[in-house]
Amino acid sequence: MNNAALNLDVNALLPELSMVVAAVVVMFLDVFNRGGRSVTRPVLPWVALLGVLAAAGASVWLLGQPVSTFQDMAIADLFAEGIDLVILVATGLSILLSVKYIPTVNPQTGEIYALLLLVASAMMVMGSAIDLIVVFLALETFSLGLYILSGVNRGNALSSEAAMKYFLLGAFASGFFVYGAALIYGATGATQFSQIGMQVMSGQADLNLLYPGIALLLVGFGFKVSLVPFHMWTPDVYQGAPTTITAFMSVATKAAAFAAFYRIFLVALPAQQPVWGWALAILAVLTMTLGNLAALRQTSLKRLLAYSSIAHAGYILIGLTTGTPAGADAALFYLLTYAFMNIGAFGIVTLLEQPGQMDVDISAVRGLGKRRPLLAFTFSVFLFSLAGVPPLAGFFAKFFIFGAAVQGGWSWLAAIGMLNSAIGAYYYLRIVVDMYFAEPTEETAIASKRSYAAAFGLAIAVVFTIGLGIFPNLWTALLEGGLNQIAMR
Amino acid sequence: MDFSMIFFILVAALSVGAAVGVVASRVAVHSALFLLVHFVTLAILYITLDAQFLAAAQVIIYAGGIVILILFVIMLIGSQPFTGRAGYRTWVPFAGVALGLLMVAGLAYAIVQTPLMPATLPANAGGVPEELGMFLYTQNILLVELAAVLLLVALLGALLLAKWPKAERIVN
Amino acid sequence: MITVPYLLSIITFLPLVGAVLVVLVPGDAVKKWLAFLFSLATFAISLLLWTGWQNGAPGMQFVETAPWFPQIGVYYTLGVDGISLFLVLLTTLLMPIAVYFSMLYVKKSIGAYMALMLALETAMLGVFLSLDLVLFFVFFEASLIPMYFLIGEWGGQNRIYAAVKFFVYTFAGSALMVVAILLVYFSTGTFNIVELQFAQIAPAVQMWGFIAFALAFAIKTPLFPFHTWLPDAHVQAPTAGSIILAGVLLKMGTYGYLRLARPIFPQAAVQMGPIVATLAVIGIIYGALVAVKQQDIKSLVAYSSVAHLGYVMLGLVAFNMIGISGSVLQMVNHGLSTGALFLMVGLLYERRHTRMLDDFGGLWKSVPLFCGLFLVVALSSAGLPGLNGFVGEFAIMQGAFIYAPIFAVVAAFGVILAAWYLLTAFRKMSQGEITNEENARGQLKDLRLSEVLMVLPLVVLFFVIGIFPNLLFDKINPSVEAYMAQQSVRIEQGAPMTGLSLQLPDGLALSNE
Amino acid sequence: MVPTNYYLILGAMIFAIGAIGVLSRRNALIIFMCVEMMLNSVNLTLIAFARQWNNLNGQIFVFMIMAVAAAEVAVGLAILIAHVHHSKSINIDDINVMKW
Repeated sequence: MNNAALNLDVNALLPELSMVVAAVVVMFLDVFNRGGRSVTRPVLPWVALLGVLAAAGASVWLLGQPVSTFQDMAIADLFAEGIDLVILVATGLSILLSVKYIPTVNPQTGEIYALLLLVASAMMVMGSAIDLIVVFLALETFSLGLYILSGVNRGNALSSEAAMKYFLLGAFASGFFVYGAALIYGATGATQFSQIGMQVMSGQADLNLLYPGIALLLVGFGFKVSLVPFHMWTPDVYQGAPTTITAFMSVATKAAAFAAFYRIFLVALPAQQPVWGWALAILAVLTMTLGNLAALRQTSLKRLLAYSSIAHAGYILIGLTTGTPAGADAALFYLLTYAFMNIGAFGIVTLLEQPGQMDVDISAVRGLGKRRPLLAFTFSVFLFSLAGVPPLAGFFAKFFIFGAAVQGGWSWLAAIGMLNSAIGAYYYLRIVVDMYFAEPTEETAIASKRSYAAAFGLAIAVVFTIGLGIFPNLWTALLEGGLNQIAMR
Repeated sequence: MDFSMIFFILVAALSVGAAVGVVASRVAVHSALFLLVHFVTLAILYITLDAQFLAAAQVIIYAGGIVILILFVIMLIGSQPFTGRAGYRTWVPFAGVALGLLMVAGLAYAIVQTPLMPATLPANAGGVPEELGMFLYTQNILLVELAAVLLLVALLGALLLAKWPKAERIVN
Repeated sequence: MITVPYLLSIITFLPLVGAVLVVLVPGDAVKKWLAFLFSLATFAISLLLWTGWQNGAPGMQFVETAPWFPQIGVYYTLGVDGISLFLVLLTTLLMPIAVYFSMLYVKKSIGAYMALMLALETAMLGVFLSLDLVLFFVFFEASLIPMYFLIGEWGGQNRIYAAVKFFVYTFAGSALMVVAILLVYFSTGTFNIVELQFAQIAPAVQMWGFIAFALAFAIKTPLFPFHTWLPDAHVQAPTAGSIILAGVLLKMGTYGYLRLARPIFPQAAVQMGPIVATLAVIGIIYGALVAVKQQDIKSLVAYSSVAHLGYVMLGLVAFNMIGISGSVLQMVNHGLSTGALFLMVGLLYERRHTRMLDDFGGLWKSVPLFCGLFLVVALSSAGLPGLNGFVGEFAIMQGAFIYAPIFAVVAAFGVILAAWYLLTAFRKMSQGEITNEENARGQLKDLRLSEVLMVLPLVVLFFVIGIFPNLLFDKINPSVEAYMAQQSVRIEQGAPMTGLSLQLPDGLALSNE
Repeated sequence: MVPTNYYLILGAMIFAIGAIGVLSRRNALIIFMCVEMMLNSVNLTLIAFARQWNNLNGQIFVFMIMAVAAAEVAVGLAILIAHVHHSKSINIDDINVMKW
């Protein structure tokens, strides 16, 4: 047939490919375990990390290249590479935290690291996807991987429960997503974003099918990034999954799903902004407010961070609500800073977890400031940053998001967002209070774990949490100093 | 009313009936058998839509693969009878039904708004595997690659979850 | 004349460098002295601002600027004018005193304490020196973290409650300010505070922006209904924390009002002026009346701060030359007087470990030096003619009288009340017979030389400012004059405000791209 | 020839029946079957649209959904079995779907 269609620009997907290759290498190396003694197992996380670094190198290299596409299915623009870097940061930090932690959860580390890399590569594809089918496949791939990863703690009922619940609700949500995609295809006859956009612009699209399609798409999306009222799985899954996996998915899932939806909304459905803008604004208000209010009452650190991550999804959603490229850039920066501070916070939780325990009670941090001053300091940096206190990265992330909102005429939404961050400050502060001002209890007297790899990861996270707060333009300088990274094709 | 219409209505009725059967059955095995019927009716409808290849795939993958796997799992874990639990909120099923009906009403309303009829009869190209294969393996090669990653993930996952770790076996 | 490049940056960040060094060096004694040296050095360097000052120049001096996040117009810009000069000097002066006091009396983890104090100094100086809205906000919020730890870790019985209340109140207060800052940016295209004084903003935006800014500053100041965090924070804070909190931190609110809320939203500020003035006057009377009833000297001083800052706000709202100049001076005066009061209370507390007035009596007989100094400090705070407090309050009254006589009349009662509660407190403490054994001559030690030296600079300044106020006014007035002139032009030029226009701006989006 | 709308409404009905099943049943296996049914209704919708627009994108999409369903069933049943090992029950309510 038409062989001209086969000009494949593999470069466009180089970072994703490096991840897949790294996953395969990890799987092959894992084979050498079977000889009775585990020969390669200690090396595996570092091999996986090498893959992440290679992919990051490829992403950075692609930043300097002109925008290229892979058969109108995937695109390598600055936005896609930015999302790639966010996901790679999340993956890299999670691997560092996992080095000591994951073997205590499940000895089959080879499969786990390979899965983690494959999941990350699928997420990266999601950031570059410009076709509904690609989005769906990538979404399903990383979702399946995450269902499994949240259940790898075979000895723990909470973990298998989390996997079960996540799987059923995730598959349910996928149904909504794919039905929405089908209706959009029905309305326009196309699955590529740019063609959908052209059909909609030219008025040929059937709006009676398009609007329900957008609504169903939003439901599926809401489940994936845990927007209220589609969030009920989040606390249970975040609590039940192994903590480093929770850390990974709290950031990377959001990055991937938000990236895909920015593209769908900005490229395929820009004309409908007045319709979905309002729907998203209402969702954002609900998500921020309920997430923060629910977090106030939590006593488990992991559940608290889960509700806090729901609230943060609400803040990021504000960027999408505006429907402007500036909003997309702000969200990209938010996701990057969120990767450092949130994975950092979960990283502390992994160090505080007692063997066999999958969670940390909030009272366990009492007096941490006296027993482990450095750990407590690190944790406070992450918490203050999550609260959005300057001069930490979290402040500028919020500043840009709300800036995009004000610029787009959504000042009231920004105001609600800021008030919410004040509520958030209260529960983050509660942990800091316990760490520094409360006397140590017997529970805290038990020594926390020590891991050089995790310490290294946390150090990186802290440096960037502070560094991006003082020099936020480091990031935009990497993206060639310009804003509006999303390519309109 | 021509023959194709009557045929469609009959198959559709059977399909909906089977779907209700899946939801309403008390025992999981019955649900699985209803599901089998449902899948087959859909395959028939695919043929009426000129998607012969997908109809075959439907029978092979869904009816032949998925339902069998489900039945296998039911046999493995045993079909347990319904056990009531204290604290179960009885409004939940009703809320679910109400929500579902609301959804179907809304969707049907939206769908009925514009009558859709294919302008030209398709040249019966879509159903032929050759056309589909060419389209898939030239312009949609990325999808194939992604599907490969998807299946690799599923494989790894099944491996990870099915293999009971040695250390654990000792504990249990 | 010595000219130092990057003088303002050096002044701002020298304490932060000190904070890092204090954490790194070993040994408590070394940490203490290092912290003291750094705060003293900062003070010494800040004196270069005085010597290098161009008298009569109204604009910003020693300006430095560097791109910080130029893509969205955020610059690192520092500068100082007559309005901020004395607040900077006040900060750098009070800090060594507070640090020295802490050297003598703070026992618990001194290194962390000193590092936080120095970090706090950087944040406060940054607030007074920054000429970029974003930079201002970063410093404004950053000051919360060290203060929060200072109260929460080294405070009194109820310290955790007070620390959290302090943090959440002020954080929530400034939450809306972020949105207002963005609104300002997208309607003017600049974050530069000097440029913003000339920018025109649509009336509807002005109203929202003013409310958001004024709310943040009203909580910080604190203005009457937003003051409830202050007594808690003051009573619980360690002495040095109280000195800094009252002396400098509260000024960030009034300074912010003067530097930002008033000039950026002139019409809205004029319209809302009577409301703010009313709150200020209520604060004056309420603060004084509550102070009269206090048993705890520290909480008495805390409520007196509510009253005193009411005067400052009143002078700012009056918005005439004399009112604003008086307010600027009064900010400095309040910092000196109240700082000194907290210092005296702290010295007494370290001796007796109580602050209840009933526990004292007849102290004049046992510790005359302390009582003499305390009397001078109290009189300065009460506004006795010849001392510093009088000059500022008098100027503010004049300004308020021009604005609306009723405010001046009511506020004048506050002066009488201030004299009443301060002198009552003094009488209960020092006069009469010694009723409590522990206050006896042999039991209670009078001030040592080092302690007198701590208070002395402040007392000297009371007299200097009280007798030669023009030393300060000479530098304050040109800036205030220019500020006034340029503001009145703007109010005339701007679109008329018709009623309370509180609808959201529509055509705001993308107006500057 | 049957109009496309008829297929679409049939698809919507099956989708809703599946959703009702997910929300109201408590047996994890039956919920899983309902999810599969929902995916199938989407397949029907897509094929109908593919005929309507006379292009193959819809059919490719269906093919991919089938691949996903196959992968999902493998993973899902593995998770289910792992869960049953722990809880000895497949009542969905044991894992509290509606819990906040």
